Amino acid sequence: MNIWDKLSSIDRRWIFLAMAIFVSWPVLKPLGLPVTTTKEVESLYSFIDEIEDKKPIILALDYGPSTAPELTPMAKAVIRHAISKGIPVVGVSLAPDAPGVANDIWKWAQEELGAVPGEDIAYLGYKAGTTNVILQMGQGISKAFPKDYYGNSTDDLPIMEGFQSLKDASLVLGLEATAIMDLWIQYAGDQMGVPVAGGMTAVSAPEAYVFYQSGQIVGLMGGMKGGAEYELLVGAPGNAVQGMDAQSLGHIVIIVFIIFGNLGFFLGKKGQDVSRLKSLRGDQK
Amino acid sequence: MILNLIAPFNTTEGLGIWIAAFLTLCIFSFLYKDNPFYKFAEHLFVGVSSGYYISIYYWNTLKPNMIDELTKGFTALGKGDMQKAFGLDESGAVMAEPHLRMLVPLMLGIFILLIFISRKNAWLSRISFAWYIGVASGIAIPTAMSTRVLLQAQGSIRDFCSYNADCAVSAGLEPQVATTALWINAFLLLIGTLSALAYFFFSLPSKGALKVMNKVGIYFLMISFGASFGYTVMARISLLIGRLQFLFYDWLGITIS
Amino acid sequence: MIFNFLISSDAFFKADHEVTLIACLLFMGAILYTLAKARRGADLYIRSIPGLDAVNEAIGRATEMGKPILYCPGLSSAADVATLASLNILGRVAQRVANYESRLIVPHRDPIVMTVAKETLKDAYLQAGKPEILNEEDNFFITEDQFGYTAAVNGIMVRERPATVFLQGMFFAESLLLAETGNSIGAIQIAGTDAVHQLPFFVASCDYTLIGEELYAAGAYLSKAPDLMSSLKAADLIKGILWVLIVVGLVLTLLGNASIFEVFGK
Amino acid sequence: MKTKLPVTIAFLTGIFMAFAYFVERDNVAWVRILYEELNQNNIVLAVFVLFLGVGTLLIRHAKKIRDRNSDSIYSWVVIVSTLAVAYIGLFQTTGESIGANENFQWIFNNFQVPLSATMFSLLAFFVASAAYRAFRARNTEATLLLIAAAIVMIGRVPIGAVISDGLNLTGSFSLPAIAEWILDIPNTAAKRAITIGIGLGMTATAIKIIFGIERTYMGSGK
Repeated sequence: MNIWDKLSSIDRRWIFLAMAIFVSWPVLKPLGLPVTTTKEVESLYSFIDEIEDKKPIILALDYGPSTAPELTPMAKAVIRHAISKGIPVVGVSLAPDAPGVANDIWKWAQEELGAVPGEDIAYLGYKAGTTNVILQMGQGISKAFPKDYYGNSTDDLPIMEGFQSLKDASLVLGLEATAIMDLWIQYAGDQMGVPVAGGMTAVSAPEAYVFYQSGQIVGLMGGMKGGAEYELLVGAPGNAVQGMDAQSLGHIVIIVFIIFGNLGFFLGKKGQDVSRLKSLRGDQK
Repeated sequence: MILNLIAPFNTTEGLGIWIAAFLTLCIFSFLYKDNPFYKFAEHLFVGVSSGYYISIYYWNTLKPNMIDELTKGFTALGKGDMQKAFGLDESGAVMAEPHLRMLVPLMLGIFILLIFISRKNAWLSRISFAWYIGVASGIAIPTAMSTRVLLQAQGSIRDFCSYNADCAVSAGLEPQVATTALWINAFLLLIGTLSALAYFFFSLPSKGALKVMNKVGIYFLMISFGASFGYTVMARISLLIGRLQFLFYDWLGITIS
Repeated sequence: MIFNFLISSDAFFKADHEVTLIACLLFMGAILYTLAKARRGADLYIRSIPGLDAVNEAIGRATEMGKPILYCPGLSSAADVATLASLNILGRVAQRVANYESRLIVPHRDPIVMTVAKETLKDAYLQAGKPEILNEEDNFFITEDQFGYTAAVNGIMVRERPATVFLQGMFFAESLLLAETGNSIGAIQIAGTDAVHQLPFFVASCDYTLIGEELYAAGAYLSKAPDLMSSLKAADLIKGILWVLIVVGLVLTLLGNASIFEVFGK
Repeated sequence: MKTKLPVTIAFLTGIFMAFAYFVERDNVAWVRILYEELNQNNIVLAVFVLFLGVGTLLIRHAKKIRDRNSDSIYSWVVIVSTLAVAYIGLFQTTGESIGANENFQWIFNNFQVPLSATMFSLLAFFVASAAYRAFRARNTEATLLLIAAAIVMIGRVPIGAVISDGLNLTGSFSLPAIAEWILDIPNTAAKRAITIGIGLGMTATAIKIIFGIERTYMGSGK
């Protein structure tokens, strides 16, 4: 087996090790590469910036701890922006593992931004039933969420004054790790006519481009990069901006291994290929 | 880089961090190979999450939406107020609060749990499934048709309409002046959609013009898959960064100068 | 008095939803028509789907190696179309597995799906004439937690070492965790999902992948049952109409006419 | 009876929900309230479904312990942790809200969060090994996959801009711009086609469920 064949069949554990080393390094010692902003995030920023009548933003925190590194920076940056503009933020969750994460963000908003619970911000907690909950919120917020997460009656919160139904919201911002985004778009956006925007994990974001392009959502943040962009737009760089260096190195590790794989494939024994992919149509015939 | 103290062991918070760090490492060990630590963490995960969901579902859904409603309903019934008990106001109009009407989902719920108790009556659970799935299907028919089919079809010619002043005005879109590049993009987008759509025709054999279109469709699909994959890598690394930030900053107490 | 609530004031129906309604009704008609035709025994053609041609080979391989087959029906509920499609495929796969007398492991995230799958399996083994070899313990619920489920299924993969892995249905971010672990144990993997953003990972990690609608077509393809064929045919019909409408709409918009464009929005 | 009753129920609930979509529900109180109530019922049913699941989980592991399975220690882990967390969540919560239950939050933050997040973060490694194996220029399709992935991967992180500057690629030809173009145009085109197909498939299945043609949800359907 010559070097090219070896390059073509590296044990996956070497790849894992390389990944661990090159992602850890900038986490310990940031490199400070520049971050650019994209139009999807800018249009969300300017949409929120131009909300005038102080109608609340519904912040749908539909993600659990597993995707928090990507989505929590977005939540924090948007809350920071809204609070600074005096726009109330009402949080809801349609994913069962979301409340723990949301609770931490709400504590942060009170401590860091001085947001007053019940007035500037409210968190209504989790409710099972996804589609059904959205539809119910359209009929009345307190019908879906009679009490907030902390046990207060939703209708008694000052923030809810003049805010009966989902239709009264100035924006629904869905922070999503799953297909719940589609539901917000279908029901809150298309059916009730509320502006919808998305903050999504980088996995789900490409799918939502369709909706951005067709005008069904007003803005889109994708992955940690989206969060980093919003952090920069609000002028408060945080964890997401910090993580961008590690992103770059991680990507380079993968590219390098892809190059190894291709070198091995072309220069090794008759283009020996260790992958067993038959899906790619060329192989299927 | 300054090395601070490792998280303390003897406070609730510190203990929590140690537990979290231990479990993090247990899961990471799977990358090398399966081992008792991973196996332990895996089973613990199943148990903890089950207990977690039971609690969350109970407090956030079952209690406020069913138990509290039924309690109110029975209280009204005890006072002899039949109308209120079933969620009707004085005029007989249906109130939003269902009260004893929640007996219907309670019954359906019990049907589901009959599977445990009685094999003979387990078929009753089908009624609950039918209810559950019927409601979901009914909602899905018009919404899937509208959002996923019609609006997407509209999206595929949207650009053309806004590039044409007459069309834009009559459709209420904002007219745009399109450059050649924008026109090319709009056509590429449409060709891609139509050819990829043709790939999903199952009724016709892939021959002639359809074969060419299928081929183009597959090319678009592959570019799209590659792009999604590449885009996703970011997300995956973000998650790892999140865990590393936890291990380095919170557990080992490293601070960045 | 009790019928007070029946009295309405303004418009009963929503404005601007008529096209959706017509499209739904048209679709219903098309399905019922093709169904009637299919039940009368009309021969309905369906193009080949390579991933499905490999099903027999994949099951046979597991039998030869004396290893089990893992079938993951996705992570969504029974109300999800992908899950129903997956259960249809499970029925077919189970029949063949029963014929080969291999072991079939089916872990679940949704309790309803588990209950339904139990019936599906019983039925399949009965039809294969081997109800006695069905082990109901191999069809089980793990947890509703997404990653708890994934951790457990990965554990099963590395310990039971299935020779063939089916990942059919709705998947979320765990798709690659499952598919890569399956790949690492050298299993033949046949995946299929309508989760658009998970397709790339299955394409990259599995031997065969059913893309989007191919998943729905799979049940029909494997069984040729009229009930399943009918909707596939009807969907093709609507797709054809839509395809033509988009092209006509394009021509009209270029001429400055927005009528088709507006029709799509209603 | 065992088939007809469920099929009838699916038909009635389904037809009503589809019908209610087209009704201006703000004007028609009875439709609105029935619609809400059916929604509400489904929310509550989800809880019973969970009970069913956890019940079977506990029974399965209890059986393993009874059978003295060699792995019964792990079954103990499952049973004890389920019951302990459920106990803390259900019985140590005072008042109306679980948000105020500190012990429960502690368990969430220190067990559920790290397990879930770490499991998820394994993807960073798996994505690398999958890319290494899959992205080889074997044929046209695989090459397109490879090129699109590589451009987007580099174009979406800060270093992409740095590399572009180094290669003197600017404006629409910089890597971030090309990456965005790929996401906006070919990617959207393909996704849109898949979405339309799926939409039709979803509608078709839902229609068949309502008319009792699709009975998979009843198991064998007999």
